Amino acid sequence: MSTTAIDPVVERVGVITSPLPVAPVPVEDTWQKVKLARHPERPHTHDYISRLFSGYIELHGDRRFGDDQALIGGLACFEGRNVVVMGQQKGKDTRDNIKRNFGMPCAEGYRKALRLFRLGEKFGFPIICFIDTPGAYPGLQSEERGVAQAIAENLLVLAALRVPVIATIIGEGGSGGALAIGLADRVLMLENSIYSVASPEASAAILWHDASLASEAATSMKVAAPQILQMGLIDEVIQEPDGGAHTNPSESAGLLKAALLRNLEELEFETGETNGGIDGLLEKRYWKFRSMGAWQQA
Amino acid sequence: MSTTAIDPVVERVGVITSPLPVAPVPVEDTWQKVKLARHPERPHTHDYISRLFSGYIELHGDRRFGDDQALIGGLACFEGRNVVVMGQQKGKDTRDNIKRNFGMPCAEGYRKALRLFRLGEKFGFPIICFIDTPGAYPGLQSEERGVAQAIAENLLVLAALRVPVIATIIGEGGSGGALAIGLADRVLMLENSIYSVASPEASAAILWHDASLASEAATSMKVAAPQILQMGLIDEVIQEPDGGAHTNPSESAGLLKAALLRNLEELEFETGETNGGIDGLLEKRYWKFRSMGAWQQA
Amino acid sequence: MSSGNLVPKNSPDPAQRFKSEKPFPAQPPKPGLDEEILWHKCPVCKELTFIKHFARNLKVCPHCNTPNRLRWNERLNYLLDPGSFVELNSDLVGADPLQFQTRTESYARKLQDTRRKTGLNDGLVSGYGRVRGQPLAVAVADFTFMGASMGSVFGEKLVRLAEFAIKNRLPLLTISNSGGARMHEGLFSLMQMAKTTAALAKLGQAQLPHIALLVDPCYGGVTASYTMVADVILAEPGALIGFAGPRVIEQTTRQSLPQGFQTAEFLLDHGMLDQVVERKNLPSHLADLLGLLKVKPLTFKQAFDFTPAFQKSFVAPEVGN
Amino acid sequence: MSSGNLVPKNSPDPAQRFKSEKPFPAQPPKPGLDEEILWHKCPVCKELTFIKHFARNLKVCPHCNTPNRLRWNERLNYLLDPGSFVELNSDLVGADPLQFQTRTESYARKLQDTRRKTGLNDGLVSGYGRVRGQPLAVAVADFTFMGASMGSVFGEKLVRLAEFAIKNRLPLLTISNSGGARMHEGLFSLMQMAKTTAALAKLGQAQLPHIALLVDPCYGGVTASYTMVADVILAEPGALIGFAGPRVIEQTTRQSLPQGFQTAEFLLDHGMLDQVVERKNLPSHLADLLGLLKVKPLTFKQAFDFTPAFQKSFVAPEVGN
Ligand SMILES: [Zn+2]
Ligand SMILES: [Zn+2]
Repeated sequence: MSTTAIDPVVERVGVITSPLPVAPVPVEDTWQKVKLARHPERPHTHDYISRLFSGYIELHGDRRFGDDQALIGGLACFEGRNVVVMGQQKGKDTRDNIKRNFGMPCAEGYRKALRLFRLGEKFGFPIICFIDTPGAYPGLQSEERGVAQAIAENLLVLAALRVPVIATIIGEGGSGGALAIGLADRVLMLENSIYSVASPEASAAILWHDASLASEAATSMKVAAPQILQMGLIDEVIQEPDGGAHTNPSESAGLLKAALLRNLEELEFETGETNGGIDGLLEKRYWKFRSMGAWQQA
Repeated sequence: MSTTAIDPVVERVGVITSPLPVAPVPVEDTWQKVKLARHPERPHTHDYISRLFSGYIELHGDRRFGDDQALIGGLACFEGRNVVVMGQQKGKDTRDNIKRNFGMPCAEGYRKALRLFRLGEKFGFPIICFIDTPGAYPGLQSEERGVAQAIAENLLVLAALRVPVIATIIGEGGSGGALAIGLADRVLMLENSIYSVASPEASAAILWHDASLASEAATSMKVAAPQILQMGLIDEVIQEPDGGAHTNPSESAGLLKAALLRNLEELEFETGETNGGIDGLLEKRYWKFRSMGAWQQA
Repeated sequence: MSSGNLVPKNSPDPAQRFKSEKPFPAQPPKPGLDEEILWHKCPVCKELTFIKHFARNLKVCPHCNTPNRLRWNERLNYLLDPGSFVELNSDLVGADPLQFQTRTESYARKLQDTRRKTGLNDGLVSGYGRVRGQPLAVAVADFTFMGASMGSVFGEKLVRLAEFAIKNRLPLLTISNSGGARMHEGLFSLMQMAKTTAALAKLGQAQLPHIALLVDPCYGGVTASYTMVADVILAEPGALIGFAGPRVIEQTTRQSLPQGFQTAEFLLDHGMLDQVVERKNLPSHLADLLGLLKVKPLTFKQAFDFTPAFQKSFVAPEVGN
Repeated sequence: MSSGNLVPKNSPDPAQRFKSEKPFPAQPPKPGLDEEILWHKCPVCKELTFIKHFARNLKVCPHCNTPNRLRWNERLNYLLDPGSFVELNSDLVGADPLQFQTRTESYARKLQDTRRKTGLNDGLVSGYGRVRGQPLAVAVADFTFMGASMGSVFGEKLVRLAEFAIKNRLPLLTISNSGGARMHEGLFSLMQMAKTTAALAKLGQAQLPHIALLVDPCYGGVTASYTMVADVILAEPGALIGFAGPRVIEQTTRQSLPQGFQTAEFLLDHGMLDQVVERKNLPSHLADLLGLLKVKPLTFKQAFDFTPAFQKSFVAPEVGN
């Protein structure tokens, strides 16, 4: 770089994540996690909303085009405080899954989320997101109405949203469709959930043009919660009952609730006026994601 | 009203418009104005943009659904300052009118306007709106995508938009479809333009179930610029060349430009930091519309 | 609004919209009147219901579940805690700013007639009260007053109520049905859209929630202003809600409209509403919503705890029927 | 991004996307190489064009008007004032955080090979320069580097550039084509969407404009993050732009896709783009846009008038070809 009066700024960037090598995991173990994360009886967003929150009132619609049933949300009370809660919603059975589009939202789903973000911000309510999606819906209508734009706008808005945001991956966290409600002050993962840049099948198709190599892709990409924690990309792994969340949904909900409450209380403390307030929160949120990456100088 | 600890506030409202009776105008005179306002050769939004502004770059799309050709807008330079300019666009001929939907925007047109409002606000650019529409498009798709919501949201956003806004009715100003870009710090009207709660035909249909009584409706509703100025609902009437704007578009543009510049300079002065700033501007904008109405105590 | 000439569900002739609706006597109800009309005939399914059962069912047809139109006082009776409503600004009346007069019609005379027939000074009643104990500011439109069209008085009362809510840190509930803007006040009516929405922008800046309840029918300037920017938008089942009325759309576009077009359920599908709520569930639902929308509960509580006179101020409402 | 597996227009085999593109020699261009390849065959219309005419036409096919893909340096050569480009952070290279290794593939080796073949350290080149005299920060993706997929280096360079723009009060131009997120860095790649968009939120708070130019092809995480929230979004004619690639959509939904699906013109119709701009008009168009997006010109002018060293800092670019 040539000497210049322009301040290159970048010299001052020093807190970059330099993850330790994450130990490889056998393919079978990773695939076991993927199967657990997708287990049909695994509790979904609404199961946790009804167990963790009181007085949940679902709100509908993006006020622009439609009401996407693959992403639900509304107002609720969480341990004495009003919050906005939302998440992708997978179906309980085939019929419900068709209604829910298998938890794959379209543009209007993410715009409903955006409306709820703004509602929470307006009234100072924390935002609680549950992530459980293979990804945003890859379909004609989804493209026509700009699902990419909708995801991008959510990221932009979340980056500066003036209330605490907590996201928990409760099952599958796939691609930008997960991140669109996952740019949060705290990102938690249930023990048997997965989080990945693309679904294992899509990753395998992209990497090797062969979706059947999904288990290998998932293993190479290190999609399991403990590995992601070790890479420094999430804040906490929440324990599940032995055998997975579906074996004891109520115990699982209890563990999730405790983790949410603890994190929320910490964020509330941090945003207290003597501790940096909302501006401090936003600065921390910025640096949290700003620091994610791994590279070296040539 | 019963005595109560609740402060009724309303006692302090005292600047309500109490318009003087506006002298009646013969039906023929009003209808002549309506015909001039709708004259096919009358300059439309784009004519004024190209004559009054330099370097106009049209921006497209609402980033949600579509690009409504009935409402155009973009960035331009107005006498040395960057501005956002927009307006409903009627067609030059039948083919163009079909493309422009006769100047009747759908929801996506108003959402494009909203995006442009926000763009101007972000960069501190004044907003210049040209109103020329019989009204928002009354159609199936328009309703499906919430044209009412789109208009309402524009009103909400304009009411608090942190840049100066000037709207000029250059031809027809019909219904909420006009007002959606007309909640402005200054509202001007060209001499032969009309502004009404509904188009004369629609008004007659509503009032007497007979659209052929449009001229009578227009007359009773006092839709001509000088009458509206007298009622205190607009700020200024801009002179047109003899015979109407279409007889000499360049003279008409010159008169419009002078009026816009004067009003913009006044607003810029008012929003100077020693003169109340943007907060002062918003307070004035609020009271401007807050004061519109006529009633009596029973 | 051009959309004012809607076809109300219960009156196929649009000219009907300025006349009082069937379910409500043209005169304010007198004692004994209910007894004279023993049966209610549903305008939708044509079934008869014994009038007392009908009233007990909140004027929802027990056969087809259609919620019938309510007058302002019926609605508040069904919704608010008994005796909690206090009306504000009831003395405002229209002023005929255009001196609207044609060969056949005088706005001044029409106003006078309508005031006498409806017992109201205009189509919007505003005040404050409680739902299940929770205080709120409330405005309710009465369709019998010139189709609850929005003119200067409607707008002014709503804005004053919003300002009242800000001053007293109250949430705001608006219950709207309307044919649109009041033509007889011309551009003054259009400006009420700007005025009311601007007032709600202020309410929002004060972090106070606005809940809008849309009831059948709701069109034009009312839909395209304060209602559709509410924080939470509710509607009664089957309510017709839109910008332009179906007849205008069909005439303008020659499109044939789908079954269920512009019903509350249609709007819910298209993302414009939060919920469709049955009349009988409204009080509890509103109370739940108000509970969830409370901001900074201590500040809010203080505003009331420290104004004990407020408690006493909830006097018996001027609600008949 | 699941959408990474798009079908680039010019290479029907998706596996091609990690190989270098036809129009560009696999090795960095050497002197005399152009003379050896005398004719360019258009991948769309198959017509031949004499290579010097083709280059003079900015690599737009004179027969069918298709803009061919450009390498980063060609693009900047066509766009920026000669000698005005200064590269920043060119020394960042990928770090293989997952130690991505399968039976057939090692990310570390692939990175090394690609660096050697492309002469680049990663798929995004960032720096500053001038368009028709107007200074700006600029980032340009190079599809020959693993499909310009967005991994840690791409994200970091873009964020540093945004921060650089904020510090120096410069507008930002991003020129993006990308297959999506870089799979080999797993979740690190996904997080670059959050990171880059958050940096652009800061740029916006600093009232500095971001203009995004989308060129063929642009998919996945790049479309769903920083590009689509730009203040002004431009695209080259015919560029394919989307979230998911057409093959994924067809396989997942069994929908047949309409003619022109996901072209720049399709996106313009659907309200997602501001303008489709021909390559030859880009410099003047960008200069006009930058002129119109200038905020508080005095402050802006100051930032440059008072840093005369800036003028000198525009050194000859490291641009070959
Ligand atoms: Zn019935
Ligand atoms: Zn060709």
